Order: sequence, then structure tokens, then C-alpha cells
Amino acid sequence: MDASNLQYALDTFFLIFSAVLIIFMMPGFSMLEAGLVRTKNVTAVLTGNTLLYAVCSFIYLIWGYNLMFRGSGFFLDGIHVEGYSKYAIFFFQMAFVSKTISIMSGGVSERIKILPFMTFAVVMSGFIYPLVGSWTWGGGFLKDMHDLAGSTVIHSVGGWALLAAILVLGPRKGKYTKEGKIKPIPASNIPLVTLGAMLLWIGWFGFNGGSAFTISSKDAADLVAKIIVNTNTAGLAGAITATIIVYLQYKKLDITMILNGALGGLVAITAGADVVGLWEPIVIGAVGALLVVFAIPVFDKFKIDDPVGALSVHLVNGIWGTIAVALFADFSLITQLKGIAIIGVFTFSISFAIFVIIKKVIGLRSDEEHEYEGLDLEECGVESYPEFVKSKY
Amino acid sequence: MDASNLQYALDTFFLIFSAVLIIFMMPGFSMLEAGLVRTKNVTAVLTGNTLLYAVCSFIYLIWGYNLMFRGSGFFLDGIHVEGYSKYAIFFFQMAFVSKTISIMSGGVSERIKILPFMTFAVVMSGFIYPLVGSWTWGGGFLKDMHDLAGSTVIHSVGGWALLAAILVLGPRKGKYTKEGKIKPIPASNIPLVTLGAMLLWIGWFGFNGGSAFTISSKDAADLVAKIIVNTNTAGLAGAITATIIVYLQYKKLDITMILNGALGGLVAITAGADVVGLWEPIVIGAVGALLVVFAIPVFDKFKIDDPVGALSVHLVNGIWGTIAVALFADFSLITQLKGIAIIGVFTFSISFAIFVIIKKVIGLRSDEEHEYEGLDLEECGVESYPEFVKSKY
Amino acid sequence: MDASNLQYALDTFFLIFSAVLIIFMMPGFSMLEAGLVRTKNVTAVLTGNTLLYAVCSFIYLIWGYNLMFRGSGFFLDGIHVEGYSKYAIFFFQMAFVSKTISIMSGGVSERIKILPFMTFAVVMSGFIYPLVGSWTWGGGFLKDMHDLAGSTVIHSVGGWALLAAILVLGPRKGKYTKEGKIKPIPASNIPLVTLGAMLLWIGWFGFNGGSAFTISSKDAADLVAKIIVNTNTAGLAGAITATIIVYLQYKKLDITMILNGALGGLVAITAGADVVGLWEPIVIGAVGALLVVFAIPVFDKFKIDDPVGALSVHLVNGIWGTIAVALFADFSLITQLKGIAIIGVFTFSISFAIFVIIKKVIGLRSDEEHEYEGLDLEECGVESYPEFVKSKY
Amino acid sequence: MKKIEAIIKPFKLEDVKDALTAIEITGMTISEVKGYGRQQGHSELYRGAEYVVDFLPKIKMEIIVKNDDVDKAIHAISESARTGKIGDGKIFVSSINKVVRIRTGEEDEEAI
Amino acid sequence: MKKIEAIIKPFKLEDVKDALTAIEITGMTISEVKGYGRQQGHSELYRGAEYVVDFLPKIKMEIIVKNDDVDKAIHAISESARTGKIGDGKIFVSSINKVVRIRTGEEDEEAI
Amino acid sequence: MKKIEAIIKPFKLEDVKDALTAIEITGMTISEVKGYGRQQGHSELYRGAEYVVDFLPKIKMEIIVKNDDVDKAIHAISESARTGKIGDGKIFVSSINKVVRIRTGEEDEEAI
Ligand SMILES: Nc1ncnc2c1ncn2[C@@H]1O[C@H](COP(=O)(O)OP(=O)(O)O)[C@@H](O)[C@H]1O
Ligand SMILES: Nc1ncnc2c1ncn2[C@@H]1O[C@H](COP(=O)(O)OP(=O)(O)O)[C@@H](O)[C@H]1O
Ligand SMILES: Nc1ncnc2c1ncn2[C@@H]1O[C@H](COP(=O)(O)OP(=O)(O)O)[C@@H](O)[C@H]1O
Repeated sequence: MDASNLQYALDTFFLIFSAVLIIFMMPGFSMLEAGLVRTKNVTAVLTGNTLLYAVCSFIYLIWGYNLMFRGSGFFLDGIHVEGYSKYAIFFFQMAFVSKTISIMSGGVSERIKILPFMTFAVVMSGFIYPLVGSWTWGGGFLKDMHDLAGSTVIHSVGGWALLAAILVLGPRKGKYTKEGKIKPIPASNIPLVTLGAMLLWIGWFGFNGGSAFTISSKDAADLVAKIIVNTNTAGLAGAITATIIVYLQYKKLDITMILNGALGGLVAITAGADVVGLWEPIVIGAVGALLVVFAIPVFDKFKIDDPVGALSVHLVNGIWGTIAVALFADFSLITQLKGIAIIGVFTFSISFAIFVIIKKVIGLRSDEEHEYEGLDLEECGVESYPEFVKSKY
Repeated sequence: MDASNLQYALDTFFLIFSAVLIIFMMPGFSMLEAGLVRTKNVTAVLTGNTLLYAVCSFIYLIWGYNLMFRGSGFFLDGIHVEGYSKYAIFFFQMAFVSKTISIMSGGVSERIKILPFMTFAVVMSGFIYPLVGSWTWGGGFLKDMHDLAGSTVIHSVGGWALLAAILVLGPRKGKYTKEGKIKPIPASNIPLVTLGAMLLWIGWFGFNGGSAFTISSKDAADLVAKIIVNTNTAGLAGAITATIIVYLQYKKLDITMILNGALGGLVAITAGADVVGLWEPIVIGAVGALLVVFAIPVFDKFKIDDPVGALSVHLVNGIWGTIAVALFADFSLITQLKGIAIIGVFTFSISFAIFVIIKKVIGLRSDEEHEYEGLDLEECGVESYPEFVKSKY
Repeated sequence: MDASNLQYALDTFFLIFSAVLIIFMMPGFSMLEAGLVRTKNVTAVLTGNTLLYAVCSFIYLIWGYNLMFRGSGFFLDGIHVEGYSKYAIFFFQMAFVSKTISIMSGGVSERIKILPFMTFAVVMSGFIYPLVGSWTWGGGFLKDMHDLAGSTVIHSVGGWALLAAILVLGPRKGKYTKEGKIKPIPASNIPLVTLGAMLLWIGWFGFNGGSAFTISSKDAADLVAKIIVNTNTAGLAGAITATIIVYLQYKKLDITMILNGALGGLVAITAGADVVGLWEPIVIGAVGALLVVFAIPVFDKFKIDDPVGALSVHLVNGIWGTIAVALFADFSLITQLKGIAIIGVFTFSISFAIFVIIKKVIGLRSDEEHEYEGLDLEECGVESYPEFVKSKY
Repeated sequence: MKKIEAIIKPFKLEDVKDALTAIEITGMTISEVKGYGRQQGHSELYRGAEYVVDFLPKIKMEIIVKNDDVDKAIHAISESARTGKIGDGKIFVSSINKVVRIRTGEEDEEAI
Repeated sequence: MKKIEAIIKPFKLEDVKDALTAIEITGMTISEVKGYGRQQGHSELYRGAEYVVDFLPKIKMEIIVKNDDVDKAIHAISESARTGKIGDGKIFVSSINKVVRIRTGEEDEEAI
Repeated sequence: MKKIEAIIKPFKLEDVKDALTAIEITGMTISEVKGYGRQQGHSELYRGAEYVVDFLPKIKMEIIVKNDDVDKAIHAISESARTGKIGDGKIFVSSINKVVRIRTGEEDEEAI
């Protein structure tokens, strides 16, 4: 038994471990979003989250992965990797793909129909994401953009597609009054929100840590551990910064903002956790939280109704994180910006087109009455908490 | 430091990792079942789940493991393993044992008394399961049946015992009307159901992946990674298949069915995830979901009242998964069927007998009034959500 | 590639794995406490849990870790470790630090203001805990006390500080009637309590297992695996013992007591899981549960109002676990007691002083009206379950 | 017109509803209430301490009926809600001056 | 003094409240109720079996008003709560003998 | 017979119940309601935006009493529910024509 064999085993194990952590983001996103929407839309959001994991991973297994990493045909055919099992690296990459849609599912919630949304998920996991991935991580023409685990490739891609979706969908009924005022629609279940955000945070250790791909040497092990510490640090800084700003504004500790601040910090560090030192993540995460706090009202001003704040967390910070790589480490700002712009324009425009087509052909949005009654009954026929007496509608 | 030492360490670590994932199925089953029963029985179900982990693992530590793997005496005495720590392999095997009862606990819920059920748990973890395990994984007369992680040894065993339990217990009051109609009793908390199912899904990676026991060579690492990919694929196929069927029938996306479909797929792949290629799990999982969807009404037709659908998920698919090994890989159908039959007859009849005895001697079922009021008050004295105003009884 | 390099990688991976398990205790404590308090205080408890992770980890990164392990300056400066990545060991140690405050946050809940509590968290993670840690694990004058993963260093430290906090704070309004009777205030959400306790249980495998620091040799692997088995065993014994006692007293299975019994067992085994055999943890855990069951009414008798039972679980069992090391393994009882006493006196008195100062300077406790209305509105402005109709106040 | 308010045991709701629809009373409004009366509350546990919950869950039905229907409605409710055990509940009758159906604007007996 | 009880569709609550405050009726008490009437319940699914939920969520408003205000209050409620679809709800009026404001001890019209 | 409806602050429930049992009124039915009145609602936050919740949680007690007991019941409730701060609530009294105890069939004063 030689050492390279053991390295292979160790790295395979490490990828599996990382992928499993990422998959904890499935319940993570599910609980976060189930907690943030009103009780009448909880089942629909959960169904969407379950299905998007199933659909995206399935498409990716059949052809998406091959498209992204230049295999031939289907089912990992023609994929050759070295140093670890190809099944493990596939599993790891597969764990990423549904995140692009998970990011969106909260933002389009409370009004989108599930099946049309799943249609988009097929396009995303079967074409958009594999293409963007092949340009960057797959060694294509954007390979010089540094994006460790996908501030741009995952988070902005999901964010741009979400922006397109929201523009096509329009805001929830009642979110903006006739007089143009914004009516907050509060989260229905704060423990679920917190649980979800914490599971996401934990999943991020696999997301970013695993993106080093190998842990089996001294240097690699140091790098992985540093990435994870930095990831965590940006989350801490995001939470603390959001706390401070929100407290200064309202003298209250709005937990939905604090958690969004943490998530914003985590998104921001995702591009460069490997190339910065120990203190830079504090700045990156803190700016990330600032951006979240200030972006949320801006989107609302433009009547871009994002029930969970996903645009601010994922799109804005995906961009910021990718830029931050150039500011805090030795990478070309031009290259980073070029990547951001090309991927942004591509993803936004193609997503917009597809959502318009879906809307025309099969319809995208629930009708007004069902929106009032909640999507749970119309889309799923299953109430989320049938026995509890509710007081909001 | 030689390589075999490192392999030992790596495999021990791998077993611990896998066991920990399996133990996530403890909250997984707990949340799934707590979400599926009515609020008045939630505490009882959670108490049952907590206790069965405690009781089964405890018995298994004291003598069950020794019985199964031919040790001498108690507490791992006389157990010799090579290649990894005996504590780790014990911990891994221990993580399995309570699953046989977890499978049952949802199916008998809302009417069984906890302590009599725990009495059965002692018998299951102290005798039935170790015996079945010794015949198969312990190298006994059924060792030629291929059952990677227990489609038969775990899931069918739990399923057969559950069938016996339900026959002895009878249906919940009000489930079947005097006119013979079936009255659905909806789940009380869909987020918990979803969280639970997702945790089970994640736990399954440890369940099946860890059943390769070793990851410390190139081949072993490939095998583990492939098992995990295949496990996941069957779950995906199960979820998607259930979605399609349910949608065709009702034009609604019934999440309780979709999740059961996924779980059915996961049970079905458990026997053969190691011996099939990448696409077979799609078929195995899809058939698994089909079986779930069609078995549920069949059981109801025979007034076999299974509040969570455990028979369809675990028993039916445990059988199907074990057969599938012979259909999709080079194993004898006869051997597989023989294993299924012997274990089925043994487990069902002995469980039936024990439940009858328990019923006679200490009583098994809560009385009618307490069933109306819910088991939480009678069995636990603790309401699950005392502050929420409820509207179902 | 030589073996020491691989060992380095493997141990780094193992520390990361363990740390991630420990971080699952963040949602663990959050859900446990969110389930145990009344719905009107749930958001406040969740905000506190989120912030204390952020604040404690942040302080520890900046200077706490350096103080504890004799680095120079800030941010891991001057820290040298061998055999694994310094980032990994930092991450592992960082995962511990917020536990000392998590332990407290349930006990002070329903009446403490969040920001003053966070002020204490800064002192705890920046001074008290690093000092105590440097005396013991950092090789200081108490290094001969055997305390594997912190029965004393973590659990008692948190417990003593909690006792100080409760004495300064006083009981919740309405907990003790004018006539001196105790009025139980029941848990609001039992599924969350159960989920939280189970996540804590799982996190404990990382807590104790990871405290072996290395898994990369045969002996080390055996030790880690044994520690984890023993940890689990004490939890099992705790749950079963609590079940029996509570059943004998009330003929009911009070799950809040059963889970507290399990946690008590887990705390008790934390000091000595590495130095005892396979059956001793049964005794240690069983005694732990006994202590929990009997300590809870004692604290209540002295009007020490601890909403979640944290004193009984963490303080009492932290002490018991540290003593048990001397009873069941070859360590000096005197040394153990000396450690318990010095750390107890130090932590309690300094914490008491700090809480008195905080109370004087910025106030510690919510005013009576806000306590009635719940801290969620006053402290966070966010209701935990705004749509559910509630019936307790 | 009269308003009949009946406080009943929750698990009797279906039976009472069926009894009322059988006599062609098909409009009613129910709510979840808590009752305090001769029926003693049950005791619950919390971390090893017992306490009594004295308000018990009940259903309140409100049914507006024509004067002629009052007696048979009372009869139907009493018969179907009775278990004979303490806590079966009460029926209260009061007068209603005016009824309006919002959808159509119909009034009084027409609106019931 | 009269008590007006209005059973309305939940999503109309804001509109009705606004209509009432517009005519300077600023005291009211609401509760969550379930209604049974001509409006059919919806069907739900559970693990592949359909069933009907026949009690629908409604809001009950209780407003005590001076005799003079009854008609305009009824008018305001009817107009603002109407969707024209079945299930819009009903308004019931009854007499109140006495009103007390707990805080001040004021009685009757002064206490409304 | 009279029906006394009292809208009170939730945390006063225990006190009011004790005051009523002290004068031997031992039957009552309560429900969770939301009140709108002079007492202003509180503001809440959601992701950095403030909004006002104007319906406040209250408890409604319904107590059917004999005519003779009305005054002392009102007195007991007022005294025990008063905090002196705005939002203390109101008491409404109306007439009841008939009472039936379901369990026994007893009627009117016997049934209270
Ligand atoms: N005087 C009363 N006013 C209002 N509600 C009452 C009154 N007396 C009883 N109730 C209601 O009726 C329910 C049943 O009454 P209880 O005295 O327990 O049993 P029973 O009617 O069989 O003697 C109580 O829970 C309460 O909701
Ligand atoms: N006789 C009645 N007594 C009490 N409540 C009634 C009565 N009839 C109707 N309601 C209430 O009014 C609501 C609407 O009535 P429904 O018959 O569905 O529609 P509509 O009033 O438009 O004909 C019902 O859901 C119920 O709450
Ligand atoms: N006209 C009314 N009709 C019905 N309920 C009322 C009326 N006025 C007040 N209430 C109820 O009484 C509660 C207290 O009234 P409010 O005006 O806030 O305080 P106060 O009675 O101390 O002046 C309100 O929340 C509401 O539930």
C-alpha cells in the first residue's frame, strides 16, 4: 500500500465529507425559507426545495456534469480525474448545483408556481450553470478569474437569475400599497429561520473547504483549515456588523437582519477564502453585511419584492466577494470584473428570456385568489400547520 | 509509522464519520414522525424515539453486538476485528440497531403505550435483530444473500415487526368510519416532516457508504464514493417519480408523498448500491417510489393503519431492494428470495407472538379516552405546543 | 510523500471534522433553548445564541486563543503546533469557547437583556475562559487535573458563571408565588427541545472525540473510538436513568427530564471518557442523571430560577464528572478537587463581580412590563411565531 | 331570531354538526375556547414538577336560528353532545335583533 | 347600546377596519373563528388521499356601538366586506344592557 | 340571567379568575381575541423595516350569571383587571333567555 493510494483515499473521503456538509444546506435553505414565508406558503416552499434538489441533481448526473467538465455523453462518461475518486468529485460538484436554485427559491416564493419554476431549474442545472462552470472552473475562457467556491459562479448566478425571475413575476399582492408604501410581511417562524441559517453556515465549511479539493499534504491541509477559519470569520464579522447597524438604527436586535448579515459575509468570503490572511475576512464580511443592510431597502424602493432578502445576500455579495479578491489579494481587478460582467449579463439575459417564455407558455404565477389563500392549498393541497389557529392571512 | 497503521486510522475515522451520519437519523426519524402525527401525540412520539435510541443502543452494547458477531460474554468481549478499531465498528453497528425500531415507531404511533413498546425494543435489539444479523452479516447460513446495508436486515425486519405490531394494535380510532371509509388524518407540522426526511437522506450516506467498512485504498474509496452517489440517485429518482404520479392523479404536489417516495427509493437501493452501475439506481428508486404510492392505499384497504407510511417505505421497499440486487447485478434470485422469506417469516411470527404476549400481560394500547385526548398527556404529562391554540382534536 | 505528512493531513481533517460536529451544538443549544422558553421569549433566546457564537468566536480569534495557549499578540501570532495545522486546532478550540456562554444563555433567559449579556460574553471569551484554559489545557499550574474535554473547564465554568448571573438577576416574575410556591413554566415547543438535545448529543462526539487531538495511529484511533463510544454510553445511561426515576415518581415519561438526564450523563463523562473502560460510563452517566433529577428541585427551593435546568446539567455534572475521573481511573482525587475548587471560586467570584458591575452601569434585566410582554418585542422587535394564536402569556 | 351558543367537548364537534345538518340547520360559526367549570383540569409535568392546567379546551358553536327552530336545535345539540360525563358543556340562548347577509344585503329571516 | 357581530372573510379585515375608523368607530374586538355555511370547504391531500375541510377560517368582529351608530356601522361593514362571492359572511345585531370601562369605571355610552 | 363579557389584558387572567371564584362564580369560558381601541399597538421590525401591529392580544371572558350576581361579578372583574393604564378593557352585559346544561338537561338558573 503506497502513500499515493492513501492520499487518494484520504482526498476521496475529504470530498465526501465536504459534499455531505454542503447537502446539509438542503435542510438549511428549506428551513430558512419555510421560516421566512407566511404559514400559508410554507408547504409550497418546502416542496419547491425538495424538488429542486431532486431535479437539479438528477439533470446534473445525467448530463450537466459532463457538460461542465467536458466529459463525453452522459453519466460521468469520459470524465477522468486524478488524485481522488471521480464519483466523489462528482458528488461534491453535484452538491453545488442545486444551490443556484435554492438561492432563488426564497426570492420567488409566495407567488410562483412550483412546476414552472422546476422547468427553469432544469435549464439552470442542465445548461446555464454548467456553461458558466465550464468557462470558469472547467478551464474555459474565464479560468483566470479567481473564485474559490463560487461567489460569482454559484451565488451571483443564482442571484442574477433570481433578479430576472422577480422582474418577470412582479411583487406579492399587498407588499406595496397603492400609495407606494412598503408593507413588511414578517417571517412566520423564527426558530426555523435560525436553524436554517445555522445549517447553511455549517454547510459553508464544506462548500469553501472542499473547494480546495485535496487535504492530503501538509500544505493542502493548512490551506483547507485556513479556508474554513476564514469562512467562519467572515460570517462572524457579518453577524456582528449587522447587529451594530440595526441596533444603531432601531435600538432593537432584528434577528432576521443579523442572520442575513452573517450569510452576506459568508457569500462574500466564498471567492477568496483561500488567498487572504486571517484579518481580511473581517473586512470582507463586515462590508458584506453593510451591503445586505443597505441593499434590502434599495431593492424594495424599486419594488423588487424579495421575500427572504436573497438578492442582497447572494447577488450583491457574490459581486462584492469576487471584487474583494482583487482588493485583498494579488489578482487582477479587471479579470475579476470581466468575469462578473460576462457571467452577469449572460445569466440575467438568458434567465429573463426563459422566464418570459415560461410565463407565456405555461404560466408562472399563481392567480390572485390562490395567492391570498396561500400556495399551499392550490399547489400542494397540504397545509403546513393544519391544527394551529392562525391570525394572519 | 507504516501505511497499515495509517489505513487503520483512516478506516476507523471513516467508520466514526459514517456512524455519526447514521446517528443524524435519530433526529431525522424524530422530526419526521413528530411532524406526521397530530399535535396531541407529538411528545409521545418524541419520547418514544429518544428512548428507543437509548434502550436499543444500550442492550446492543451489553450483549446484542456480541450475540450478532459471535463474541463471548458482554461488552465487546471476545470481539476481534482487523483493519480498524473494534470500538469504531461497534459504534457503527450500534448506530444501526435502533433504526429497526425507529422504522416502527411512526407506524404504531398515536395509540401505542411507550413502555410496552420499549419492552419490544429490548427483544428486538437483544435477540431478533442480532439473530438475523448473525445469520447474514455475522457470517451465518444466509451469508450469501447480498444485502449491503440492510434492505432486508434492517428495513424489512423493522417492517415485518411493524406489521405484526399494527395487526395486534388495530387502527387508530376514527381512521376508518363505520361505513368503512378511510378518513385521512393529516400531518401536523410539514416543516418538521421535511427536516426529518432530509436528515434521514443525509444519514443514509453513512448508512450505505459506511457499510463498505473501509475506504483506505483506491478501490475501496471508489466503491464508497460510488455507493454514496448511487444512494443519492435512488433518492432523487424516488422523489421525482412520486411527484409525477401524484401530480398526474391530483394535479397537486403532495409533499408527504414526495418525501415518502424519496425514502422508498433510498430503502430500495440499500441492498445493492455497491453492485450496480450509475443508472440502475434510477430504476430501482423509481420502482421504489411507485411501490410506495400504490402500497399506501392497499394497506389502508385492509385497515392496516400506518400513520406515517412506514410499511410502504420500509417493508415493501426492503423486499423490493433485496430482489433488485438479483435483477440488476449478478446474484442469485433464489438466494435473495430465500433470505427475504426466512427472515420475514421469522421476524413476523416472533414479533407477532411477542406483541400478543405484551398485550396480554401489561397491555399495549392506550385506552379510548386517552387516545382522544392524545397520548402526550397520559403517557408523558407534557404537551408538545402548550401555548398554541389548536383547532383539531 | 511521507507518512508524517499524511498523518498531519489526517489529523488536520480529524480536527476539522470534530470542530464541525461541535458547531452543530450551535443550532443544538439554540433549538433546545428556543423550545424550552415561552413563545414570547423565543426570538430573544435565538438572537442571544446567534450573537454569542459570533462574539465569543470573534474575541477568541483576535486574542483569546493567544492568551490561552501563550501566543504573542493577536490572530494566532506566535502559536506553534506540531502534527496538525494550527488553523485546524484553532478552529477546534474556537468551537469550544462559545459553549461556555451557550450553557448560560438558557439559564438567564426570559429576563436578561441581550446586550449586557453579550458584554459578559466578551469578558468570558476574552479573559475568564482563556485564563482557566491556560491554567489547565494550556499547561499551567492545574495541568495535572485530568479533564479530557472540559467537564470543569467548559461546563463548570459556564455553570459557575451562570449561578452568579442568576443570583444577580433574580427569578422570573411569577416563577415563585408570594406564598413561596413554585409555579412550573412549561416548555413551549417540545420538538425543538428534542431536536436541540439530539444535536447536542451528536456534537458531543466531536467535543470529546476531538479532544484526543490525533487519530493518526492505531492507538490514537482506538482511543478516539473508545472515547466516542463511552460518551454515547453515558448519554444512554443518563436517559434511561432519568426515565426510570421520573416514571417511578409520576408514572409519566417527562421528556424534558429524560433529555436533561441524557445531557447530564454527557457532561459527566466529558472529563474522563478517555481513561475509563466500557462499563464505567454507565455508572457515571446514571449518577449524572440522578444528580440532574434531584438538583433541579433543590435549586428551585433556593429560588434559583434556571428556566432550562442548565445548572443541574452543566454545573453539578461538570463537578461530578471531574470527580468521577478520580473514582474510576487512576488519578488523584485531591488534584481533581483542587482544580474544581480553584476554578469554581475564581469563575464564580469574578463573574459575580462583573454581573454586579454590568447591572449597575448599563442594567442587566428587562423591566417588569417588558418581561410580561416577552423580551422578543422589546429586545428584538420580532415575534417568534406571529401568525399562531397563543393562549399563554 | 335567536342566537344559540353551545360550549361542547371538542371531539363531539363532528357529531353535533351532523345532528344540526340533519335538521337542516346548515349555518354555524365555531371557535376554540377554554372552559372553566366543575370539570377539573388535568395535571401536567415539567421537568419533574407537576402543575394543574385548569382551563380545558372546548368548542363554542354560535348558531343563529329562526325562533321556530330554537327548540329542535337545542334538542339536537344536547343529544349529540352528551357523553354523560362532567364537562359536557352548556347551551345559552339570547335574542338577535337583526341579521344581514353581507353578500346580498338580505335581512333577518331571509339572511339566516 | 347594540352589539354588532360580523363574520367576515379574513383578508377583508383591514378594509373593514378602515371603513369603521373612517366613520369614527374606533373600538372593536376580533377573533379567529371557523365558519360553516353555503360556501363549500376546499379539499386537501394527505399521502395520496383527498379529504374535505368544511370549516373555513373567518374573522368575527364584535363592535359595541351606540344605538344611533348601528345603521351606519352595518353599512360600512357590508360595503367593505363584500366580494360578491359566496361566503362573504353575516352581520348579527343584539342588545347590550350595560357597558363598563375597566380603567375608569365609566359606564354605558361614556364607556364605548 | 345575564351574560357578562369582559375584555381584559391577558396577564390579568389569573387574578380575575381568582376574584370570581372568591365570590363563588365558578363557571366561565374564555377565548383569545385581538383588540383595537385607544391603546396603541406596538411596532415590530422585519429585516430592517418597522411596522405597526395594531390589534393587541386580549382575553375575552364570558360568564353567565344569575341576575342577582351581575353587580358583584362586574365589581370583582373591574377591581381585579384594572391596572389603570390604557387598554385595561371593557365589560359588556346582555340578557340570556335560556340556559341548558347538556349533561343533565337542567335548565336556566339550575344550569348555571
Ligand atoms: N356560568 C358559566 N358561564 C360561562 N361558561 C360556563 C359557565 N358554566 C360552565 N361554562 C362552560 O361550560 C363548560 C362545562 O362546564 P362544567 O361545569 O365543567 O361541566 P357540566 O356542564 O357538565 O357541569 C365549562 O368548561 C365552561 O366552558
Ligand atoms: N345561521 C348561522 N349562524 C351562525 N353563523 C352563520 C350562520 N350562517 C352563516 N354563518 C357564518 O357566515 C359564514 C358565511 O356564510 P355562507 O353561507 O358560507 O355564505 P353567504 O353568507 O355568502 O351565503 C359562514 O362561514 C358562517 O361562519
Ligand atoms: N366599542 C368596542 N367594541 C368592542 N370592543 C371594544 C370596544 N372598545 C374597546 N373594546 C375592546 O377593549 C379593549 C380596550 O380598549 P382601549 O380603548 O384600548 O382601552 P380603554 O378601555 O382602557 O380605554 C380594546 O382592545 C378592545 O378589545
